Amino acid sequence: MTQGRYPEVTGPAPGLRFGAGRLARFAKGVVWLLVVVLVAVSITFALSRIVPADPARLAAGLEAGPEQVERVRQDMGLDDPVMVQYVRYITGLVRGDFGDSIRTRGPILDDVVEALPASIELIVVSFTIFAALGILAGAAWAYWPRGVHAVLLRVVAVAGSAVPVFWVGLLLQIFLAARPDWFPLVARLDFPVAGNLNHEAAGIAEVTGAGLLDALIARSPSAMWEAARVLFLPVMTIVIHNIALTIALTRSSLADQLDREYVRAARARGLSEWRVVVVDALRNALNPVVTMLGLQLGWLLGGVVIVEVIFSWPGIGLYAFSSFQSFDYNAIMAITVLATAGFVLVNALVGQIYPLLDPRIKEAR
Amino acid sequence: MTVAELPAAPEAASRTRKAGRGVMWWSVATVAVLAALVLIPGLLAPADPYKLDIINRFTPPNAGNLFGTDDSGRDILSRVIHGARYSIGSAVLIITVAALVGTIYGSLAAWYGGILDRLLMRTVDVFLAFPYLVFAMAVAASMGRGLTSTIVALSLLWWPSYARMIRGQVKSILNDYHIRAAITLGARRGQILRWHVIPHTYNQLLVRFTLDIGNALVALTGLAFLGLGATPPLPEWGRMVADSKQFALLAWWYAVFPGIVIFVTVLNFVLLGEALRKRSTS
Amino acid sequence: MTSLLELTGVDKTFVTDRGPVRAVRRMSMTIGEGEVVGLVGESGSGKSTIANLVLGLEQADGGRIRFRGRDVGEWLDDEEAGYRQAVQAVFQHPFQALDSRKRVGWLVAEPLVIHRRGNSRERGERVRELMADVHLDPSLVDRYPHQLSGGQAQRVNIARALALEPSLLVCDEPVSALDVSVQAQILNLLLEINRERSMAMLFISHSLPVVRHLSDRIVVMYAGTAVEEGPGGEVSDRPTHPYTQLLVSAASVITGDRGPGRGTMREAIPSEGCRFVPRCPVAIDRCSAEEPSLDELQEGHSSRCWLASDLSRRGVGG
Amino acid sequence: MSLLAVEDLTVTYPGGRRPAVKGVSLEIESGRTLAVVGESGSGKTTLALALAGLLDRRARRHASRLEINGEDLLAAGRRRWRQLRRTDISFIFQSPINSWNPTRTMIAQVRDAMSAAGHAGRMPELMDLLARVGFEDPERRLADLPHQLSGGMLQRVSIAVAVIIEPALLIADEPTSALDSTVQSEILAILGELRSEADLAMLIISHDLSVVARVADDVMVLYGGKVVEQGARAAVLGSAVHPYTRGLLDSVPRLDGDRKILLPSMEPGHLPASGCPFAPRCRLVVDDCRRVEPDLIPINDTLAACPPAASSALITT
Repeated sequence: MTQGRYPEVTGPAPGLRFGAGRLARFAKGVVWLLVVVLVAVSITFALSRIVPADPARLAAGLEAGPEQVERVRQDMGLDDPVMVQYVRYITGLVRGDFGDSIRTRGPILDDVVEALPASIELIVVSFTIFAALGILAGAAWAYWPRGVHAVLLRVVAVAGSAVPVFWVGLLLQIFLAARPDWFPLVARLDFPVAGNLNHEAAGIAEVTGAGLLDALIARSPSAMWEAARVLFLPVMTIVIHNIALTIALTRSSLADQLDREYVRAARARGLSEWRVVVVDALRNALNPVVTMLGLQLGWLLGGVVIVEVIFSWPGIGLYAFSSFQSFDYNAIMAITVLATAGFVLVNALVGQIYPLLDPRIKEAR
Repeated sequence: MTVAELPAAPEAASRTRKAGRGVMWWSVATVAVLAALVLIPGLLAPADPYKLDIINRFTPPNAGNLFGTDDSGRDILSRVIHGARYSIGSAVLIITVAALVGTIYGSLAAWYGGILDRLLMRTVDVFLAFPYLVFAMAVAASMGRGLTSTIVALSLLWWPSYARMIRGQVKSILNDYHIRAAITLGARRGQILRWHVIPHTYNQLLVRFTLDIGNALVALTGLAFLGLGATPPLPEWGRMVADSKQFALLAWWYAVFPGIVIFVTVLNFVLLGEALRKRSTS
Repeated sequence: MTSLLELTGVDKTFVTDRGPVRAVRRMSMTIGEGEVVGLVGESGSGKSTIANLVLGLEQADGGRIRFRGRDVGEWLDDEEAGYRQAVQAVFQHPFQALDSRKRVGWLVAEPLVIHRRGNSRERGERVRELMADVHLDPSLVDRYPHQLSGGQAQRVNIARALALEPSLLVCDEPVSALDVSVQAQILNLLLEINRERSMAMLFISHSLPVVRHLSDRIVVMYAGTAVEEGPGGEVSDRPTHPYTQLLVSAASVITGDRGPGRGTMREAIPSEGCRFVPRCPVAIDRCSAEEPSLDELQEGHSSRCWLASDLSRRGVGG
Repeated sequence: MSLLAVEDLTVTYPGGRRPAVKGVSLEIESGRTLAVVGESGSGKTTLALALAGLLDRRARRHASRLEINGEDLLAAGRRRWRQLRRTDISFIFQSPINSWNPTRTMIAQVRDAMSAAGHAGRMPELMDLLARVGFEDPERRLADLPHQLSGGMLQRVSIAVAVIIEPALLIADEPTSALDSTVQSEILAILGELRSEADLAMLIISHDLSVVARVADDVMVLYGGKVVEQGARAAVLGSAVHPYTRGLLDSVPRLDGDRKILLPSMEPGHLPASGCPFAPRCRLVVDDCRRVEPDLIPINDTLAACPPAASSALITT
């Protein structure tokens, strides 16, 4: 029989090679990260060179004459052949140099480092809340499939995924911050500064730039309260939108596991419900949930833009948005590269969790 | 041997099936209404969506303007009706392109397997690794703002997920016993693909397609909210909500009504998708 | 008897994530025209791999498989349709072998369409004929597979296999997924087919009584190769290989005999010498050192055991 | 006194056209084995689960008597049943690979089971028992995941874990049907040995008459949720009168039977909504069978639910 007569149908899958080991897998992951980032850089670079707006024109300012613009163009190296610019950009990247921002006129890396803590705080807090709550609620729904809570959870699961995140943010603003002013409308208005909490007003020192963390370090309950209040609406916006998938997936996955024979067998051996449901079934059910959470965390790196814009949250998303508004192509490229790298890294980390949940998986992708 | 001894609970099943059918008919009816909005907005809208009337700006909802008026005094209801064409139309376009490209790509990878498969799927992985919103911003920034560039950006980013889904499906179908049976009967490649593989992908594809129209709508309006997408005065839904942002405290209806319409539309596609999924698995 | 199918020294190794597994080792056997050969062995003995090799679903790594004197691989490359018409199969899982989205009538007609037999009216006629042949109610043509019982589904599979009037039918565990009362019906049907059409069969099963009931000759497989081969009655009444003897005693009859006691449970298969040594009650030193060959004891009855002639004299449980 | 006594047990699943188990009564004494024979759809697994309190939450159970060790369990709650499963009732499932969590090591799961039963300190004893039933090097092999062990080895662990708590009742649902025939007979031999040592009552469920022949003292044949025949092993296997039992016995190919003849086989059929469940497939069927559900009556040496068989038995004897 010749090769390729039929599609690959029969026999066990060609084996994964043995002895590859941790190191080889790590190396493979690094290579993969580099490849993806390189592709992302190349595509965004190519795109940035067909931008209709002239970066030099923008950089020079509206009042600049043609000569001035030309000088700026030369300064920025924009008159070199595209390949030269590309190589220069890549070598810059390797040294950790993302170039200068046209808008803020400083090195982009500095801007990013300044904006990052606020975003990380927002993402970490929201992610922890919706992952934990979602898994809990989904598990409860799977275990007790009937009742008022089941109806409620179904509504949350279906509606949550259908509601546009920017609209949720706006509604929360209108109905929780504006009318009864329970929460601050926007984080703070004196952008750009690092941090999401007005540290000065809260009377604490700025250490990390993430308000909640700084308040914790300063051991100031009032500052913590203030930081939590600032966080509340944006976090809620992200949670409402993202929790739906977690609930739905946890529920269907756990319901599937609870139907398996080993669950019944464990009960037959007299194991307590807690052991059967949580130690055995829920652990097995978490596998697809973890995959999805990994993807969601990755998407959040980009998806946080909208929330930050709504609440003027001084993070990387708002920075990206402002850069985009002013055609600051260097900044946009830098953010694309960083977000892509972040996404790949997050998923590589998620890959490390699989073997813990299911030791049958040796080779994690 | 006697594995399936526990009978399913037919009564409960039939109850949920009936409820499922109710949801399905409701969704189908709503889709028909939406289709009408897309096709003949002019006949349905009470007013001209572009007509400025500065004197009557920010009129709260009343008998004449059910959804109120916006910052230029335009009738929000009429704008919403006319906007369906741009919002839903674009979402359908994006997903159709993505599904078509992805299906062909994924089937090729699964069918040929080996190095080609690995190469094709690695490319897909690269695409899936891009954070979509940031990437769409980059694309839109370079192609210039406007609905077209957003549609292009989202299509570019959406097809890989179809490629991956179809590849996984085709792969698993090819491992099914009925494919072996067809091979031993002497069926040729084309026949196997046509008779025994492709029809098995329809159900999931349809479910995914329906759900994704909703997802695309959310993505599209999200981008429009950031100023990526339809340019004024086009009455695209996301754009309307975006425009309302600065007047949120002044005219709540400006943000609320277009938002509700987006929400209901997306919800409807989600429900329809879920109903289709249930039907295909029962 | 002229030989229809001939396997000589066939090898097949699978690469798995736990290293290579030799599923079939230097396996030889023949099937004559119109003959039913039963292939019996436990799971993992390689018996289903033999079926897949004969059906061209897998490629052998070594040895030859010839059908009507011609190499099967060659035949499949040059003229696949011809080979497919001559060799058909019935698989273990009656439902999984049927495309769930097609109706019974379509499924039975499929082979006729593939091989362009007749026009659509003639095919309709033929489908009714075939369904009658396998005792299926003609009103079932419009059913989907999930609306059938296990026995009916397996009849549909058999009807499909018969449509092309093959000269060899490969049956891979065709009754092991069925209830006892249904199993008898399917066995009877296969027996009828063999008688009325003198169709040769390779009948694969893990159950010695089932194989014995249907087969002219029995081949016993252990760890990828044949360990005993002979006429059906001979092998089951006077087994000469210790493994066959174990199978015979395990298949204890219903009349109330309590069957054998338990042996030691060793499952490892050594890589040299006789593969059965760890489970063998009579193994001697030579067995671990040197693998016996499949030697003929009497006309048509061979055994792969150094002690075969002693064991055949002593009989079961000796 | 019987260890297990059940009267008129009926189990219904919501929406089922007919009960999965209907009006089953049985008794088992310590040291004896009752085999329940039935094919798919006969309700045998439901019966087994009902006796261990393991039924699905949606299932409805009715009985006029349900006693284990003299204790009335009709009103026992989930807590009591769990307690019983820790001390008095053990259960062995059909598929060895499916009865263990695929992602946890065997030793962890075995420890869970032992400490649930309050025997955490008896691990060494369990290892000895495992070695005795032919499980080589248990300390090392139990560190593996379930899929790394063979079906025969997994089933040995299941049996050892089931037996070591010294239960009064052991329920085995098709304990060997997923195994190869040679392994099957070894497992059956182990079960038989341990049962007689521990003097426990055993309920074994199978579709395979050769399994029944080997281990049972009494046999009960289930069809469509109803007992159609019951009696001592020799009587049921030797001189069964119910057409279904006869059909089952005849349709099994035997090593000592004739070769290449048609086996006597039963008509295919479905379960009717009323009357005798076997009526559509029966060769003795008369009009009454389709209307009235027959009760068990003594015919020859067994109890059988078949009036026509009774009359024909009278004629032949």
